[in-house]
Amino acid sequence: MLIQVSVYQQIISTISALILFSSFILLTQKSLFGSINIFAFQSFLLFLATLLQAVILHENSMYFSAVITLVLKVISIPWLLYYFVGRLRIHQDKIVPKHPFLILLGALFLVVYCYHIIVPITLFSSLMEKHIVVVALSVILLGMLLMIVRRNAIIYVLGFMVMENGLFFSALMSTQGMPMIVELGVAFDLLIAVILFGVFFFHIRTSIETMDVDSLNHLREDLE
Amino acid sequence: MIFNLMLFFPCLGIIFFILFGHYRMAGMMNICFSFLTFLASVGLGVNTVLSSGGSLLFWNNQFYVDAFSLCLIILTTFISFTVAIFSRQYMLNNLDENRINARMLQFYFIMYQAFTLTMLLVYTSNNIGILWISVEGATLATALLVSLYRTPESIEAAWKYFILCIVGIALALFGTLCVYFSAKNVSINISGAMLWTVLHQHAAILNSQLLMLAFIFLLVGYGTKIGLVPFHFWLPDAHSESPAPMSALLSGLLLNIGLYALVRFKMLIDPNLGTHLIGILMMAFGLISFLFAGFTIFRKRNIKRMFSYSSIEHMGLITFAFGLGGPLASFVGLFYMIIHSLVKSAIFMSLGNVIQLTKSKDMGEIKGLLQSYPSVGWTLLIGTIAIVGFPPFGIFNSEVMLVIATLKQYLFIVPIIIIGLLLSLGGIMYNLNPVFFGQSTDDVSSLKVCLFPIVLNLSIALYFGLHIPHGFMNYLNQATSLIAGRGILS
Amino acid sequence: MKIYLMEICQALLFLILSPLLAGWIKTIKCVLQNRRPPSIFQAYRNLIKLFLKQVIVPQEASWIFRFTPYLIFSVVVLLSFIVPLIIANVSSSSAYFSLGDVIVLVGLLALGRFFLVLSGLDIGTTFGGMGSSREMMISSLAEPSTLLVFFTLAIIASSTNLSYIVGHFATSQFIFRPSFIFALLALCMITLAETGRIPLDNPTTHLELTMVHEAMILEYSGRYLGLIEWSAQIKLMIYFVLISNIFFPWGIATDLAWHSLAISFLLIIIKLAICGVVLAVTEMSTAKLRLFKAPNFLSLAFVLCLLAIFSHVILGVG
Amino acid sequence: MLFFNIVIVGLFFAVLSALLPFFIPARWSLLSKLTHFSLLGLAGLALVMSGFLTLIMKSSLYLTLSPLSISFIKASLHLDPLSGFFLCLIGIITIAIAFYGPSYLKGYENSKYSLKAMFFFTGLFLVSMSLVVLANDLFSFMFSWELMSLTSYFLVMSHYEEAETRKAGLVYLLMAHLSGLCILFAFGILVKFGNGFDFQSMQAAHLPIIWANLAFILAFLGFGMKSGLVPLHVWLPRAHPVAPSHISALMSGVMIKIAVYGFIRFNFSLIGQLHWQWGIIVLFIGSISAVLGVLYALMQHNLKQLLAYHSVENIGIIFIGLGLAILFICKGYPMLGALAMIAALYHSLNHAVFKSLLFLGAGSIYQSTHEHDLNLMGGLIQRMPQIAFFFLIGCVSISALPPFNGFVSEWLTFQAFLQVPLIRSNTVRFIVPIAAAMLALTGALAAACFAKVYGITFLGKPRTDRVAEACESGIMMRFSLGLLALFCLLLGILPTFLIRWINTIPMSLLNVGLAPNNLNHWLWITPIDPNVSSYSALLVFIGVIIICVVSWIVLRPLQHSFSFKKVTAWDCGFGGLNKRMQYTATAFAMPIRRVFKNIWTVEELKTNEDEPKNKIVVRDMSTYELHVQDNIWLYIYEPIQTVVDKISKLVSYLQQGNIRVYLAYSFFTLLLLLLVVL
Repeated sequence: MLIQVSVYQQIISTISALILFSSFILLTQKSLFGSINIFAFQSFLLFLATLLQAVILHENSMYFSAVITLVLKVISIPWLLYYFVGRLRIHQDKIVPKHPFLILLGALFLVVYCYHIIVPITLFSSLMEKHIVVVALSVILLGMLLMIVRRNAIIYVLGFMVMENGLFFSALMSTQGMPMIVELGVAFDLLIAVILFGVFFFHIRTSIETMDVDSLNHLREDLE
Repeated sequence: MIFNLMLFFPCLGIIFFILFGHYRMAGMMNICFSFLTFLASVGLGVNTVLSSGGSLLFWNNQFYVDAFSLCLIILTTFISFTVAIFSRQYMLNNLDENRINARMLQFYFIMYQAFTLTMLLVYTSNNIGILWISVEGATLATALLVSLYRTPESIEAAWKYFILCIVGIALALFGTLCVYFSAKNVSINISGAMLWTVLHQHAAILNSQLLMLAFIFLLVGYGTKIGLVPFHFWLPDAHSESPAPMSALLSGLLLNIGLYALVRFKMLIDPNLGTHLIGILMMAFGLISFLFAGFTIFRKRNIKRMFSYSSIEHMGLITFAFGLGGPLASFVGLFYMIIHSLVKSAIFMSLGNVIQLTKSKDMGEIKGLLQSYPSVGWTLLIGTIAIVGFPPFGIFNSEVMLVIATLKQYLFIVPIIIIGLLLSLGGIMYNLNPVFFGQSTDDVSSLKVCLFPIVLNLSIALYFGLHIPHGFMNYLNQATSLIAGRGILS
Repeated sequence: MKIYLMEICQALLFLILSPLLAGWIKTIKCVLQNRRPPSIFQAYRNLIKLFLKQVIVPQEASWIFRFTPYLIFSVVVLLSFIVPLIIANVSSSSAYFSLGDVIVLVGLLALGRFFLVLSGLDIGTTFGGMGSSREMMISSLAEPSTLLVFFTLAIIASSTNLSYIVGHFATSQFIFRPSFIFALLALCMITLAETGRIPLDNPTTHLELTMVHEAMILEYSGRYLGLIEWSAQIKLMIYFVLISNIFFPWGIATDLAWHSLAISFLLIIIKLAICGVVLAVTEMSTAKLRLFKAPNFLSLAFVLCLLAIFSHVILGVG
Repeated sequence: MLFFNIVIVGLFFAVLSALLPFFIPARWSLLSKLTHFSLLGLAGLALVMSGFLTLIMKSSLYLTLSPLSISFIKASLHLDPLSGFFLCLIGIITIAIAFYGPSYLKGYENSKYSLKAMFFFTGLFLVSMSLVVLANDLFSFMFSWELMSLTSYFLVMSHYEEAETRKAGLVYLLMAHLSGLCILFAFGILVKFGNGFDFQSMQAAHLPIIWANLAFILAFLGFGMKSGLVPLHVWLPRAHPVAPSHISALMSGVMIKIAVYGFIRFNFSLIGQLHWQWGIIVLFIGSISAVLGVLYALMQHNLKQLLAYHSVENIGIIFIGLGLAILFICKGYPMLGALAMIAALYHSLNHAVFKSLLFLGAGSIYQSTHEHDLNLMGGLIQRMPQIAFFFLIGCVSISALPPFNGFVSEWLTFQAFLQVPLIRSNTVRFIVPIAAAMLALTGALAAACFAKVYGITFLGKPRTDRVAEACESGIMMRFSLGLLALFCLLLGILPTFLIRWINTIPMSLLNVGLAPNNLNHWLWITPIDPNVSSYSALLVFIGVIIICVVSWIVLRPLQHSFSFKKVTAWDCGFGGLNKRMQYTATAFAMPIRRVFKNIWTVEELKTNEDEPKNKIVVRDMSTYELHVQDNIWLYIYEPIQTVVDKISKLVSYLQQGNIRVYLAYSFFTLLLLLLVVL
């Protein structure tokens, strides 16, 4: 039993490390398709983790949740994004971040910071639970950081999705998932959100002819 | 039954508009659906009052209605009803001017009903997860309405609104999960761990550290929705670029849901922590927003932007009131919220009229409204008077009570409030002075505009400023005792 | 009742004696200037002459122009009821009601001046306006000082009734008060200012650069001028009486006995004569100030008044 | 309860006067004017009746208005002698305006200004002022107070198309709101300690000294701002002149007195224990206001602006009285405190009467000449003799000259001053003489100012053609002015009765009044003791008349021919005096301007100065302009404006339109919160 748990722990640890790692890669990824692929990979890791949980806990709803993750995040959303990029004809765009080293350093700091925040909370029984929550929180914040440092609108979907992945991961690991209805609702919202993103891409494309969000700065106060 | 009806009418509306939304009579139908929803919500209110405990549960405990949420439900349905009346004429004018086409109109009505539905779900949901989903849903429903006109500015505004809000709300989900986690950890079964009713029963034994962590995320998340500084940046953009009825809904209703969620969580977490930390956080953010908006209002040229800053300011003050806690302050917060919604939606509707008539949002160009369009000008002027806190409108009463409530606990904050109120008055009147009283231009548009809903909203604000009926007062009292633990009437 | 009768007598004395006082001052000045003086009764003759002359009124004049001389005259006559000339504060058991007190005195003087200024503006000539404007500047600086002088005295005597104040100083034991010196000096300066004397104004000049009082009454003639001149003389006498009776109250009657009244009368004549001499000498020995130096002069008076009141408050003598 | 019913009827009339004109078709504008003003007059009459009855019956009544309860607090009203007195004051002026209004607004039907809006706000203004006086709890008070500010704002904005008016309105609204908030703060402190919103529980509160100080300062700020004390007066000379004259009369005559009422109510009835330092503060600010008010007034040549500055002066005098009252009460001389308070109240009434008279007179002048600028008027006494007469009475009264009413109150104030040496405190003994000197200076300067006003406006030759064609106002307007002038006289020569009635106010507030045996002489005012001071205004008045008549009769037979010859004035041989040779208002005030030159920021603009001296100067080529600026505006208010503008600019820089920056704000706020809170 002890060994079994420890294997489970090892796998989970590995998955969480990989999820964190994929977020890091995303921060400095240069091509759009590459970024989408990395996101799909991260979602796939999430799917694996969910599946593992489901197997361990024998929970039917967890299987369901795993399927949702697979369908939505590993298949549909990357596919949709591919579709958008293709339709918008922006796959050639280079999206090089300005100071990749600084960004990575900041991201690293962020993880340390999350650790610092989570560690004093006494509720988490095991050290591993703590670590996983740290990873989840880091992934959420890294998603946000991704949006802050990158200028391409497509990356915003990825940033948002990475945040969602982090949220799912934390829900999965700390509370064995959310109630079914909530899970469904959240998934539905996500789908709608991605579709809306798509609509916005086309609108932005037609109105400013670029996907650079920094060009969307006409509504400002300092000029008046 | 009546509860189901209340949720059923917007659903029916959505389906109806998907099928027939592109006809001209859709506006009329929109009014009908909103009115039916309003009637149903009133019926629900009566039901709840008549029920023994003052609260009702529906659908296997997934939905829950008490005095607090009921106030906001009726407010929501009422304002969506009055704004629906306004939208009809406004949208038809838009259609006639070829700013939008019939498909966009259809989309507008679908999303209007969807928005109403999500709002109602926010208030009725007993499940913090559903609450989150509905808040997100409300954002999604309105995001594309903001850019209905498809101008570059409106698209930019909608984009910012969309991104900032969904990111914010994603953070709120983490907070929600933390609460859920702490609840599950004290072995509440999985179906109950997200229910308000159950959470409240176990409030005392939840983990405080985790709750505090949760609240920070909730504050940032839902605070974005409220428009607290520094999460507010979407708000002026979205308000200024969206169609007028949309602005009215955003300012009058959408901002409330974030606050509602936050207050609900405060009610849960406060007794657990035993300190006033959450209240102080809310107060701090409220005050910062209040002052920030006060200073910003001065240098505005866009009339809708200016009033959207006024929304930030008032929401800040309401947040402050709830943060202050105690019966009086909580009562004020609730009352203030209601009146602010009424008045602010009226103002945005009148702004819609003004902008349609003068074809400009720039206060340098709109001049002498009282002479060129007396009725439109006076409704806007009265609304402005109400919003800056002059009697006999309800906001005055709220502000007076708020000052008193603040004085009892934090004297040093009162000067800040005074400065802020003065700044907002000065800013708004400084900018609007020429708009109302200046030299009007000669060409007067003969466009038909709708004044009835504005007058209706303002008269209710006026009525509450003069007198609060006994029944309503009892009701507010009940809600206050839910929020603050103690009613205001002894 | 008798006391009120005495007040009427006093008022009559003011009316009768004031031209004489003016004549006396003129005589002294002439003597000092080595000129042959006119008769000491010349002032009476002037008045009679003016009263008999036909009046010439400018076309633009309104009723204010014609009403002002009567008003000014009645104001000073009324004041002569208030100012104790030969009798002060008869200590009887019943309370003594005065028509008014020092504040009323200042107020009534201001009333007269107000109308005089208006009549200066009435015709719409430059001289009139000039005189009025200057008069207002001088008086608005002199009036507060006047009030303050009286306040000092009133505080010392704890009454504002002139008669009571004079009676208080006359009957109480003499105490040398520093505040008195300041007050006396200030009152003398104010007298110069208020009665239009050198160094602030010159009653004999008609030079436009220096005129104040004369500029205002330039358009007056006949009985109007007569009334105004007479009022000015009474006003001068009132100030003299105030100075002499408040600061040198010796000998003033405090009862209605004939002999004390007679002594009082004699003494006041002497005091007035001395005052006249002092005034004449002052006028002889100083030059007229430039108009915009006048505020300095008046602010000195004001400072003196404040000193007076402070020295009383600080030193608390009496 | 009867008195209360009369008040309610009065308020009802006022509400009707606001609403009824809306139901009258636009073409019957005369009817709507008559309806409005007659109802207003009835309302005023009812207010006077109830107020007067309350005053003489010394009654105190309470009324709870449960149907009008604002939220959970029952609105309640009270009617005691203090309220009664101020109701009287409101009523008297309202009656005068009711007579004045219909013909004053003759020119308004065809203008673009909405008369109905003006009527509406006038009616509500009256109601709100009365309610302030009647209010017995925090909510009613604040409610009516703010309503008063709001309605008067709209009245100020009556001529809204002028940029000047709009600026004035804005400044007014802002400062009125600030004053309201300060008052709210002050009342809030009382509520905090009194545990109740009504005045009775506030009275019962025991405030620690520091709180009491705070409450006092705030109340003083609030009420002082509304009443126009320096340096909070800047709204007043802007707002009052731009309103129609009858509104200016209401605002300057009545509204700022309502602030005085508030101050009296707050300090003498609610706050409890007074402190003598407060008295010093009030006295100091009051004196400064009085002197600066009159000095600023002297420099104005817009008639209504000048009058507005005089309101600052008179409010200063009123507050001097109140400051003395506080001093005396704290130092253990409540009777003298009562005297000072009576002086202040008396001056309030006086100021209401003569200031309304003057404003209405200014309105009459404006109606027939369309001028506000003194330098363009002249010679109006020939053209509008009755108005000129009444205006003269107003000028004499406001200059505090006997035997009119302004003098009585100033006399009473001086009497109070002269009792100060009784107080054994060196600070007091130092400050008070200076204050007395300032009051004396104020009186003298006021006389100078009104000599200027009257002399330049009514006397001399007309300076413009429009003024030359002026004609007398309508009979109702003259009647209204005459009524107020009569009041000026009556209050001046029969002060004893009024003092006896006012005496009930300190009796009810402080339980002390003037000694009853000093009130019994109807001919003499002897506030303390006949030996200390006495003044018989009636005798002075009669005396002046008798001597005038006697001298006139006596001098008459001396004349060879009594008729006088009318000739043109001597022009020194330069060939014709003309209107341009007259002294102007600016020239008249010039000596005083030089004397006090540091008080103002004076800007003189002369053109053609370097024209060769020997050349004949073409008449219209050289110009002279003079701008006199209020230093307080320059040195206090403009810096505030700049600072707010700067902060506002800084705040705007936060919002530069870049969404990534916005996200970063949220992000770092979140991190910061996590760091700080956890």
